[in-house]
Amino acid sequence: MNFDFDEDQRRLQEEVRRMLTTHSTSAAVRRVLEGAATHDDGTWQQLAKLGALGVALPERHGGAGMGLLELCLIAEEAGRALAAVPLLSSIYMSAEALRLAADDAQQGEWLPRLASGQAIGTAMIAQDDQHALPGAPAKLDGTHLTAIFNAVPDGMVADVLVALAGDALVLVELAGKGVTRSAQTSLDPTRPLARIACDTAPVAVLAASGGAAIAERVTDGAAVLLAFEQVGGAERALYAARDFARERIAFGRPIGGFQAVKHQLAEMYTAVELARGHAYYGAWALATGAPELPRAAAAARLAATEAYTLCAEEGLHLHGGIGFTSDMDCHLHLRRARWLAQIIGNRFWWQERLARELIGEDA
Amino acid sequence: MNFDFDEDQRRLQEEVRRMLTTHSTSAAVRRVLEGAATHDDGTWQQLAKLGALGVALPERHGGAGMGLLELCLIAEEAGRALAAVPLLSSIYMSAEALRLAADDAQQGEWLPRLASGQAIGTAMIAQDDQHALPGAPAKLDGTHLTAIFNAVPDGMVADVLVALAGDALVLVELAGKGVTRSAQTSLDPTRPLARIACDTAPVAVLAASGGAAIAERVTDGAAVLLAFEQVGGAERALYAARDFARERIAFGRPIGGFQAVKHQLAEMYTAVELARGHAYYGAWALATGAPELPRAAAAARLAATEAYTLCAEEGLHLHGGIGFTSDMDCHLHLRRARWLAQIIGNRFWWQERLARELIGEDA
Amino acid sequence: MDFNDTAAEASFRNEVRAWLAANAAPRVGAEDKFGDGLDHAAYLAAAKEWQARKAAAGYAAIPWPREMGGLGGTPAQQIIYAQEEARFLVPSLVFEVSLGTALPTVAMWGTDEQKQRFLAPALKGEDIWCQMFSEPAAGSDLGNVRTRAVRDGDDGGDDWLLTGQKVWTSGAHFADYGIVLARTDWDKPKSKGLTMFIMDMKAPGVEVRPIRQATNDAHFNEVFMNEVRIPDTMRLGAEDQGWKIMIGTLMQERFSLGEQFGGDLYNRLIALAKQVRWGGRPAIQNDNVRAGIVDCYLRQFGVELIVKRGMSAISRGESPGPEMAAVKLVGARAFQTGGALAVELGGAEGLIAAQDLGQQWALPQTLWLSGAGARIAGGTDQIQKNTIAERILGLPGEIRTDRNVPFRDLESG
Amino acid sequence: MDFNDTAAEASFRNEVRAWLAANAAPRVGAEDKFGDGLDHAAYLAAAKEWQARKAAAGYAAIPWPREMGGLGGTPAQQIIYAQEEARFLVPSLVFEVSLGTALPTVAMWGTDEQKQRFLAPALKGEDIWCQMFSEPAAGSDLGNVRTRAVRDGDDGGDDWLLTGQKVWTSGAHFADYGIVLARTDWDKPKSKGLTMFIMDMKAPGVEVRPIRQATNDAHFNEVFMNEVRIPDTMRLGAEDQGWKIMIGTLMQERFSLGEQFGGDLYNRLIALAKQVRWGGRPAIQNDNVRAGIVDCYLRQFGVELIVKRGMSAISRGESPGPEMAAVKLVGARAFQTGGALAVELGGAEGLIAAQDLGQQWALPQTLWLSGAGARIAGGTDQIQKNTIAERILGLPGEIRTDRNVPFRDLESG
Repeated sequence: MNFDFDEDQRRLQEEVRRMLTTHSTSAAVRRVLEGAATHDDGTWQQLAKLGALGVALPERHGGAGMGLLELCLIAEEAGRALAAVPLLSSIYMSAEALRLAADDAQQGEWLPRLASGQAIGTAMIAQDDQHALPGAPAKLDGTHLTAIFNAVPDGMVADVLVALAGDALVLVELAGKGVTRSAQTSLDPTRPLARIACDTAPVAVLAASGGAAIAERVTDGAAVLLAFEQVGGAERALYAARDFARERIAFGRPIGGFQAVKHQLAEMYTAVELARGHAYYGAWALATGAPELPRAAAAARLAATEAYTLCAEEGLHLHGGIGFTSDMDCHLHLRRARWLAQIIGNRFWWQERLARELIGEDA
Repeated sequence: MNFDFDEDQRRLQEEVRRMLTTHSTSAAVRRVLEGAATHDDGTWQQLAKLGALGVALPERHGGAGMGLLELCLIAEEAGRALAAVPLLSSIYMSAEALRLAADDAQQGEWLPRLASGQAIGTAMIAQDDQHALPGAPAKLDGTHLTAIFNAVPDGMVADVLVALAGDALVLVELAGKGVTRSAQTSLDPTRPLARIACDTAPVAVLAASGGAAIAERVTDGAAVLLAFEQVGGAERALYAARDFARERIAFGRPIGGFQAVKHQLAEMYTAVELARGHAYYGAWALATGAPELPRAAAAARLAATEAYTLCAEEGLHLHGGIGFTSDMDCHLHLRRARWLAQIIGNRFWWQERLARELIGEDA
Repeated sequence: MDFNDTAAEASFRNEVRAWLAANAAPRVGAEDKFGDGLDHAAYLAAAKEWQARKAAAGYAAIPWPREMGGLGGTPAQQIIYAQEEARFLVPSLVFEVSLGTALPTVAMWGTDEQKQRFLAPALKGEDIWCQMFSEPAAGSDLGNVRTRAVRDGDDGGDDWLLTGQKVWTSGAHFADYGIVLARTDWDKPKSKGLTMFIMDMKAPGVEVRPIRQATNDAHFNEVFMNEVRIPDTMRLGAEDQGWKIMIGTLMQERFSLGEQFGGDLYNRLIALAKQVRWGGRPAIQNDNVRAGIVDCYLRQFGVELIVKRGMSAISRGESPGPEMAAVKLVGARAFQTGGALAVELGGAEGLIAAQDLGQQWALPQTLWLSGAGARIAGGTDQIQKNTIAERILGLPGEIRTDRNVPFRDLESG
Repeated sequence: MDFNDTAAEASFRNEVRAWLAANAAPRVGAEDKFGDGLDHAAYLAAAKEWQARKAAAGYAAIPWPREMGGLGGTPAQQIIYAQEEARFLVPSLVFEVSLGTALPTVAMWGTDEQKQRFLAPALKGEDIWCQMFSEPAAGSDLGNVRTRAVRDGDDGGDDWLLTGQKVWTSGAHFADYGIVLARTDWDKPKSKGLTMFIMDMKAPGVEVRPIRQATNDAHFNEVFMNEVRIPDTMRLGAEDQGWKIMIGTLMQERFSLGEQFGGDLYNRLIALAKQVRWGGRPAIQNDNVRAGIVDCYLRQFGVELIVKRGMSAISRGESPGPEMAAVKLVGARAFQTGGALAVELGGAEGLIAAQDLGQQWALPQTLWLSGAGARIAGGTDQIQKNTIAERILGLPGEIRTDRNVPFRDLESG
């Protein structure tokens, strides 16, 4: 039994972390926050250069042929760096859907471009079915799709969209005919959203049937990968607050010496460790294709959502007034934690999924 | 606007508190805990003597003719004193049901005996319908009742039982024909439970119809009165922990000087104040017959359950190891808090009741 | 016990209601706000005009004696007025600090000359006031004030020169005057050696810079003072009395803060949960959502009930005490929790900002983010809990290493 | 990353499983316990017999060298053995302290003579050990030890006389020996001047009294010592080294504690929630119940996952550190919360004790009450959080007023 990543994996993680420290700076993230860019393309290209985008993709399609464990560690670092990049949409969701559903020619057409960062993908295949806006369920007519999608992550910058229509998985080129899109202001502007309407838009069919099962598998994988992003972000927020508490003086001593502050930080640490345990278990289930994946993925997502929410909220609070200024990064965590918590279905949806798994009920 | 009890009411409360301090001692409560008695009869007779049992009952039936506000304050003191007496079963439930449903003759027969403490009543009229054991719903055949009731509070010592059968409210003399009963060990032995089986037992019909509405009103009233018991108990547990924290020395100073202890006590205080606010509002709604009673009662019960649970659990914890010994009263609060939280339906039932009220749905 | 007005209260309420109906438009929709579409200057002018009208009717400072421009009313009447005004569309926030804390402080500690000069114009809305206590190094540790006030000239002239920086000053960019706390004696311990002044916000050497908050709003300011000249006649209270004056002001503030923490966010949650669909069914059918709504109600209405008990104490002539710390603690957390729940309801689509999702989402989204600020402004959760533990429960204060040390010797940070 | 055994681990597991199958009955029902119906003496005898059998097979102390009675195995093998043993009905708890902490301490600090004399008989189950650190005034403040050990005679004889009181001693009523911490020098500060001894629990002057817990159980004892004579050869480690030895012992304990905090209470909750009916429907259909089950799973299985990461560290030859404090913090709270939820499921009928409600309620009801104790034993929540804050996060320790003061001058309490 060895419930940890190996040394090669840790070295790769270190390398990604170093790169992100250099490139995914607060200034780079804030360019996206302020609306000056759809994403942090500098960091994105660096990730591509390191082979991080294609780390889990086959070598023959431009990937590194390593695996999903490595992608988990890259996700953790991206989360830690608050990277404003389309990893979820382009890699965890669309590249994975293509890898699992598409034929070799389709993979050959798109995976090299996604792995190299030349193209960006997004996907609307999560099963949460939670709607605040009126939409139109995806309808496939042969090779033409009609649908209205809201809150599509990176929808304005994406080149292709993978969608689930009934039991079919299809790929839409977003520059093509019948597609109109408009930005939807995001509560985390560093992770933008869009409305995409397809009106009998031509599609490539990736899987005419069995698409729902693949979508479910991809969504579970995304839940694990997002959990790593959340763990990375949570840990960053935790240690930022810890560092602040060691330096900030009140009543003649560092506030980190006050037990209320110490214990709050201890609770945050504990939440992160719990989340890390579930995330690792999810990574194992994902990488080995274990039948435990649905429950492990849901648990990873729930524990990580709890940890990041706690660390973002309480990390900001421990900074006091300055933590609520725009200049500090605390609110970036608050926004990102919320975004990550809801983007493929909120905690209530994942809680119900985990409950069904534990109880042994069918959906 | 005057959102507080008046001076006469406070004087009565003081008097009851003084009496309970003398009579409802830890030793008296523990006699019941150890099974040496079904209830603390000394305290019960003292409450009768002070007129506390009949405080809300009409003077012509042996009551004091005051009101439910006074009964709320007596309940608070009983809760504070951990009194091992059948207030809920005999007064809040059966006397109130008789007062609201019975004709004058029936009231004249029973209320003086309940008010004087000569007889004890109990009731199975709450609507929670939560069952861990197989029972048999009450079936009325003219003037004969067939039913199996579980977890009847004070069921072994009670002389009469008020039951709801369909829409009828009936009164069963428990020493009579067709009634068998057996004790059910209680998680709070100071508040005992029993199984009562009625096999075509003769009953007096209090209300042939409209009983369900009266039962609902009585249960709401009981929720408010229990909330006062809970607030009293919670406050006692809070201040016991506070006193301990001021005296217990660790690391060279009173543990009450450590911020973790201070802040935990502050959270307990806050929960009690919140509960007190809702309890007062419930008392007002109960005493004035306001249409807000259902929502006010449910809110009072929920907030008080939260406060007493917190104060009992964390109050014990702040005592450290000694708090977990049988000799200390901490576990009496833990047991009582749990008992009060569930006896007329658990927090999930009351939460749903409040939700329906807030949302404006029918049951 | 009676939640309803007494006869006298009811009659005052009717009076107020009639006056308001004659002078302002009633609030119709929950999202209605005064001054939509007005620019900052126009809003300010409207606020001043409204304040003048209130003052003329005697509602500017109800409990104050008539000779000071008040109505000689009761605190309960003040509360009734506030409740009724909330049903109308009137400009708010501009005079909150002026009337809530700054002027009562001047009224309490000012010389006759100061009161004469400042109270009436401020009540009439001619002047706006702000208050400057916090500093970059003086947040929770309120006494850690480094703004220095020195007598002009070695012989101790009649003027003071103030130099330093204040933060979190609400309304500083449009205020005419402010009360400002400065250190006048560095050889005394932290909370001694402080003195309060009245500062002309337009005086040379005063520079106001907005603070951009996490919400992108800029309600607060930094105020930089560079040798701002203040005549000794503008000293408020005695030298070294600054700490005591500030504590009094903050106690004033606490009760008025309490009232901000109620609300009916739970009704917003209900409306949104009925509209949002999970798996084709309204989210309101989910028991977890119902639990969240109930929790929000218990906290928000519970806070109102605690405040109502405080009002009863006021009615009896008592003053509500540190128990208002519990109100702030619960109320601010309820904003953050309830706001977050509302945002969560929408799932992924709930991440779309109200401007693109619908105006019914605006308030909850604001509360989600600003709730984090509400938990800090006016004292963090930790400070509230300290207050409860020490002032109500009688537990020992923190061990202090900075108490009896001359301020100039304290470790800086 | 691999949750499964390596080939070597799998083969060891098979070996163990075969041996257990040949020597013990498998556990069938979740409520099955070894020794139902045995009285205390018979249970003790059975436990000693089982321990002797384990020792003969080499499983009594797997990582110890063969010459000390162990198997020369790995820590991972120790864990595998424990996992497998849990599937069988064997006596437990009797040797927990002996093997878990007392003997490893003797093995670490004892003289050759002490090791020779004590280790082998204890491994074989002939002797049972207990450990005596806590005192009435030394709970969280472990160093506040008042039990005194004085040399017999003014000339500093070869014996010690111990006088004082210990509390929370598990198994003291049936233990043969114990390690006991006593103050030998009152002129040194609190955590200095302490010395560890091996005490014969049957020696004159030792009196053991059971402590009745809130649950009515009496697993723990008070131990009173009245001039108990202990030869200097039974001193464990050097004089004044007692604090260091105790800390080492407690670190040992921490990891073994970790394993107790997993479990599958969530499965119990599921079974009960399927059975209980709310409004005629199984309670499991309520989303709040489902949320509680999920929460219990996240915590209990999460704790197991943290422990598994600790095991991986052990496999790599590292020793798991203070992060086990998080395990204790989360695990003990999960007992209390999950137990309470189970009790709640039954509504009013859930208040009936398991003896009258059904045996499936026994474990959750026990956890509800004993969870309060679990949060205290082995260090309160506050102590765990201090450990995490100081030892992992590097935050400053509490301000201590008792650190450099001779113990005899400290305020008593």
